[in-house]
Amino acid sequence: MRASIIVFPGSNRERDAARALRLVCGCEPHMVWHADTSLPPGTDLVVLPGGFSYGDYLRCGAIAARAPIMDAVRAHAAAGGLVLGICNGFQILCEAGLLPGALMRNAQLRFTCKDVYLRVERSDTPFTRGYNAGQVIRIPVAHGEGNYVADGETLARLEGDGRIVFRYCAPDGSLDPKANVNGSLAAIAGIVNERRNVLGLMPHPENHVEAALGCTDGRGLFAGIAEHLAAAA
Amino acid sequence: MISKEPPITPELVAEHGLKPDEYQRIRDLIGREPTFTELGIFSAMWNEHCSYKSSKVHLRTLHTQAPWVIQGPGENAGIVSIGDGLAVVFKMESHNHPSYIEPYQGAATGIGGILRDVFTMGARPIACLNALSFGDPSHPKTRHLVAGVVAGIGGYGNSFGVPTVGGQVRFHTRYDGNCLVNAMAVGLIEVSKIFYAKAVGVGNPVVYLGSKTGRDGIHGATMASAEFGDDAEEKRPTVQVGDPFAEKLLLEACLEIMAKDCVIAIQDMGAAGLTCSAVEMGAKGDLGITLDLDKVPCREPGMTAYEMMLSESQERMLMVLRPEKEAEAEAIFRKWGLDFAVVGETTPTKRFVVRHRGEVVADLPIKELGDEAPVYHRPYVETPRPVPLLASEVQAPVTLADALEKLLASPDLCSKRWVYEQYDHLILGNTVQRPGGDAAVVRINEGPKALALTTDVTPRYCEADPFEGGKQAVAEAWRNLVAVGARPLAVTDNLNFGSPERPETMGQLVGCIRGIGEACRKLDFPVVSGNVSLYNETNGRPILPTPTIGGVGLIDDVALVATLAFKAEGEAILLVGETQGWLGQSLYLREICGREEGAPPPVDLALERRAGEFVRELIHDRVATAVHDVSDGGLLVAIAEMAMASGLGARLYGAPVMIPPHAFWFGEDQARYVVTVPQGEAEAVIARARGAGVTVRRLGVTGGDALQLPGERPMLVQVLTERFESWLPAYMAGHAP
Amino acid sequence: MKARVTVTLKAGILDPQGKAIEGALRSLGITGIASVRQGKVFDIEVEESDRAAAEARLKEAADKLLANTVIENYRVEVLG
Amino acid sequence: MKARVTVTLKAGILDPQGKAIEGALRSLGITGIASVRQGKVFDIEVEESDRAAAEARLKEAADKLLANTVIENYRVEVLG
Ligand SMILES: Nc1ncnc2c1ncn2[C@@H]1O[C@H](COP(=O)(O)OP(=O)(O)O)[C@@H](O)[C@H]1O
Ligand SMILES: [Mg+2]
Repeated sequence: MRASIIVFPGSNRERDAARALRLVCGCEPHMVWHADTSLPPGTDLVVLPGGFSYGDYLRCGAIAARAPIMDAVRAHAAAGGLVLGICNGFQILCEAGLLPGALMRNAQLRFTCKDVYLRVERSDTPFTRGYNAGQVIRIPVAHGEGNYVADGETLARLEGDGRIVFRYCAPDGSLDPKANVNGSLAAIAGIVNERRNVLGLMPHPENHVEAALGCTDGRGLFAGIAEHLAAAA
Repeated sequence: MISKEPPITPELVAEHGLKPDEYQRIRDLIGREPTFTELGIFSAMWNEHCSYKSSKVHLRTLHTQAPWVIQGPGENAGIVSIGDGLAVVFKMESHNHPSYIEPYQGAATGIGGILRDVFTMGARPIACLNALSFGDPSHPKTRHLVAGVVAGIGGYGNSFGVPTVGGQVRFHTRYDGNCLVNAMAVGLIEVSKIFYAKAVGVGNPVVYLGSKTGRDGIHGATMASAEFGDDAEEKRPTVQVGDPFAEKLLLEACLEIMAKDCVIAIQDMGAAGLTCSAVEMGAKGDLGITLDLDKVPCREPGMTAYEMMLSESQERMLMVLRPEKEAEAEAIFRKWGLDFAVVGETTPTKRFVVRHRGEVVADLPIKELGDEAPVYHRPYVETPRPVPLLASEVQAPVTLADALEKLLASPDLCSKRWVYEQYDHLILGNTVQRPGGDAAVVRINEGPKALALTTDVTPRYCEADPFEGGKQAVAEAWRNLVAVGARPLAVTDNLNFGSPERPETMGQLVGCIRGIGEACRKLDFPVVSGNVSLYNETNGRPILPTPTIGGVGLIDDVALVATLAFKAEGEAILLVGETQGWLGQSLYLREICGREEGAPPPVDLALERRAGEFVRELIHDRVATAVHDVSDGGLLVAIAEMAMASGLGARLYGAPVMIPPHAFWFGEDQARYVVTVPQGEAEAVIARARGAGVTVRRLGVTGGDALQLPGERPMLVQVLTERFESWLPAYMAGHAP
Repeated sequence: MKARVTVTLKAGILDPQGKAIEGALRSLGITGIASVRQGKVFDIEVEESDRAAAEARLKEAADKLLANTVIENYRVEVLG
Repeated sequence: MKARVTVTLKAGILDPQGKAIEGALRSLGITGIASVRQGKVFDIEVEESDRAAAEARLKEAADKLLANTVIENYRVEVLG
C-alpha cells in the first residue's frame, strides 16, 4: 500500500498519522507538501491529517481546501482512490466539497480533548471493514470545531444511503445525547461520500494504536484500509 | 544626536522605571546623556525582568550541578542528558501581568514565549505544563480570568501542536488582583546539535526572522516589573497578540535551517524583543552588533527607532548566520512564508550601534548593558518561624466522611478536568500518562524511555515558612516524579513574589531560595533554568510567595510506569513514610475549620530520599500495583483519589491510637506515599522497608464500591467522584462558588 | 478603495455561539435579548479605482473563500 | 427590534487571521487586495420598543461581553 499524507502549513498530527500507518499497515507514507500539484505515483491512500492548517483562520480547513495540492486530491478521489480526512482533514474535505455539510464550533464552545465512544455503523466500507457493524470503540477527540451540521435534505440523504459510519455514543452503544461530545447533528462523528472512498471523521484513531499508550481501538481503521487495498490489488 | 526624540527629563526617566541613581549610573557608563532610544534600551535591559537585579545574588546560591547537567541556568533553557545522545531541554516562565490584563492573549503569548525558549536551542518541543494561581472564586474577576487563561493556553498550545500534559490550578484571595500564569515547555534535542545565543565571528550577518514588528507590548517588560494599582486597566494598549500558526512555521523553519548547518547563534525575541536579543548575542560573544532598523520588517508605517527596539511583537527570532549559507537559509524561510531580513552584522567593537533613517540612534557599550546592570543586596527581614499547631488545638469534624466530601469539592483539591480537557494532551502520540495522575509521562520517540513531568508549589506553606515552603515545593515535585517510577533529574523554578523593595517580601524570596537550594542539594536534583517574577501585588498587598517548581524525571522503560488507580480487589493498601498528624497550614484546617495558621509540615530530606528510593524500587520490581504520593489534603484524600481513579473502594483500618483520627487522615506530613501490593506480598514489603529504614503501615484492603472507615458511614466512590468532578464545571457555568 | 464583506449564517443553520452568547448575556443580567446570531466582517482595502470592478473582485473573494456558501450568506459593500 | 453590533480590532493590534486571508486570496489568484482585517458581527433581536433604551442595552452587552475592549472597538446600530 502507498499512502500519502498531505502536509499543510499548520498541520500538526501528520507524524501521528504516519506512525499509525507504519505500526498497523507496515507502510512508510510519503509526506506531500501542500504547494505540490501532484501525488506520488501509485498513491492509493491520501490522508489529510489533523492540525490547524493555516492556523484554521477564517474557518477551519477553509484555506487548506483551496491549496494547490487539493486538485490532485480531488482527482484521486474521482478516480476511486481512498481519501481519509481526520479532524482538520474532515473539515478540509467539507470545505473542499468532497463531503457534504460543515463543521462548526462545538456546542459547549470549548476545545475538548478526551476519549469518546463511537458506534461503528457499518463494516462494509473500505475504512470500517476492520470492525463489526454496531461495535463500540474508544477513540480520543481533540477539537474545538467538530459540530457537524447539514441541511435536512443532506441529512436525509446521508441517513438513507447509510453514509454515516461513526456516531458518538455511550459506552453501551446507545445514542445518549450526553455522549454527543460536540453537539453534532445526529451524533455524526464520521461520514463517507457517495462512492464510499472518502471518509471524514473528527476523532483521532491514529492516537489509539499502541497498547503502551493505553488503547488500540484505532487499529481497526488502518488495518481495514490495508485489507481493502490488499484485496483490491 | 537625534533632534526629533523627546528630551530626557526626570519624569521620563521615572516613567521608564529607572531610579535616579540608576540613571546616574547610565550617564557615568556612557559619559553623556542617553538618547531617548538609548533610555528605552537601558530601561529594558535594566529592569527587574531582564536583569534579575534583586534576585541575582541569591540565585547564585542555588544548586545547579550534576554529572547529567549539560546546561544550567543562564541560557534560554536548561539542558539535561538522558542518554542515547539525547537531552531534554526545559524551562518555566511567568506571564502574570499580561494575563491579568488580557487573559486569553496574555496566557497564549506566555506559551508562545516559553516554546520559543526551547526551540531556539534546537529542540523540538514535546510537552507543555502550566501552573496557575487565581484569586478567590468569589472575586468578580476570577471566573473571567480562569476562562480566558485556560482558553489562551489551549488556543496556543493546541494549534502549535504540542501536548499540554500537566499543571496545577490554585485559588486564594491573595491573587485577587494578580493572577499567576507559569508555563513550562519541554523539548528533545540531540546532544551534538545544541544551539546557543553566543555570536561568533566578525562581519557575519545578523538576520531577523519570523513575523513582522508592530507596536505590540511596547514596555511590556517594564510592565512585567511594575506593581498594579486600581488603574491596571489603563495600561492596556501594550497587549500582544499571539499567532500560534506563525510560531509553528517558525519552529519548522528554524529546525530545518539548523539541520542544514546555517546557524552560528540564535536568540528568540522575548521581553524587550530586538534589544535584549541583540545585546545578548553580542555580549555573550564579546562582539559588537550593528543594527540597521530600516531593514526591519514592520507591520505598521512610521514606527520609530524607540518603538522598534522595544516592541514585543511575538514569533520573532534573531540569528547570526554563516555568510555562505545566507541564501540557503533565506530560501527555507521563504518556503515557510516567513519574513527574513539581514538587519545588521557582528563587529569587533563590542558596541551596540543602532541606525535608523541615516542616523545613529544608539551607540552603547554592549557588555556593560548587561553586565553593569545594577545588582542589589536588598534589605530583608526573615519571616518569623511560626509555632507548630498541635492536633489537639484543631477541632475534629463531625464525621470524617463529611470532611472528606467537602475537601474533595474544594477549589484547590477538586478535579481540574474542566481545565485539562481544553488542552490537547495527546497530540504527537507519546502521552503515556495523561493529566490527572501524579506526574505526566511522555514517551521519548518510540520508547522505551520516557520523561516524567510535574509542576508543584504549596504557597500557603511558603507564606508561613519560606524556607520549609521552598524545600517542600522541590520535595513534592521530586515525590510526584518518583510516584510514577521516574528517576528525578532536574528542575526549573519560577519564583513569583511581591515587591522586593519591601523587606518582608524580600525575606520570603530569600527564604524560599534557600529552601529550594537545600532540597535540590540533598535530593541531587539541580536547578537548570528558571525565571523570577517580582512586583506581583495589588494596592500594596503582595501575592502569596509562589516559587513554582517544574520537575523532570527519567523512566527507563515505559512498561514500568506506576499509576494511582487501584488495580484489583483484595490488595493491601500500605502507607510508606511517617505520620505525626501535622495539621498546621493544612487544607483541612483551611477548608473545614476556616483557619490558616501554624507551621507547615517540615520536610526531612533524608527521610524523603529513603522513602522515595524505596517506592521507586517497588515500582521497578513490579511489586507496587498502584502508587500515589500524599500531599494537599492528606492521607484520606490520597486514598480517595486512588479509589476514584479506579471506581474501586477500600476497607480501611482505624487510625493509630496515638494520633487523633482527623490528624491522621487529614494531616499533611511530608515524604509519604500510598502504595498497593498483592496481599501475599505485603509482609515481605514491610520487612524490606524495615531493612531500608522506612516506616510502612497497613492502611486497609481494596475492594467494594465505597471507602469504609470503622465507625463511619460508607463513602460511595461514585458520590465522592461526583463531588470531586462537579465543583469546577459548576463554578465555570456561573454557579456561586 | 475600502470595502466591507459581511458574512452571516443562513437562516435555519444552528448557531451554537449565538446561543451561548444569549445565555451568557442572561447570566450577566442583561435581559430582553431575544436572539443573537454571530457572523463575520472583513474590512478590505482594494487596489482598484473602479467601483464595479472592486465589487466584482470582492464577490469573487467571497464566493471562493470568505464565505462557506453551504452555511453562509454574504454581502459586499464598497465604501469608497 | 433588530440591531447589529459590529466588533473590529483596534488599529495596530495584530490580526493573524486577516494576514492569513490575504495570503490565501493571493494564492487563489485574486489580486489587488491590499489588506484584510477580520471582525465580528452580532445580529441581535432586542425585546424593546424604545430605540434609545435598546441602544443602551446593546452598549452594555458589547462592553461586558461581545467586545474585548482591550483590543477591540465596537459599533452598535439599531436597525428598527
Ligand atoms: N493547569 C493544569 N493543566 C493541566 N493539568 C492540570 C492542571 N491543573 C491540574 N492538572 C492535573 O490535575 C492533576 C492534579 O493536580 P494536583 O492536585 O496539582 O496534583 P499533585 O497534588 O499530584 O501535584 C495532575 O495530574 C495535574 O497535572
Ligand atoms: Mg501528586
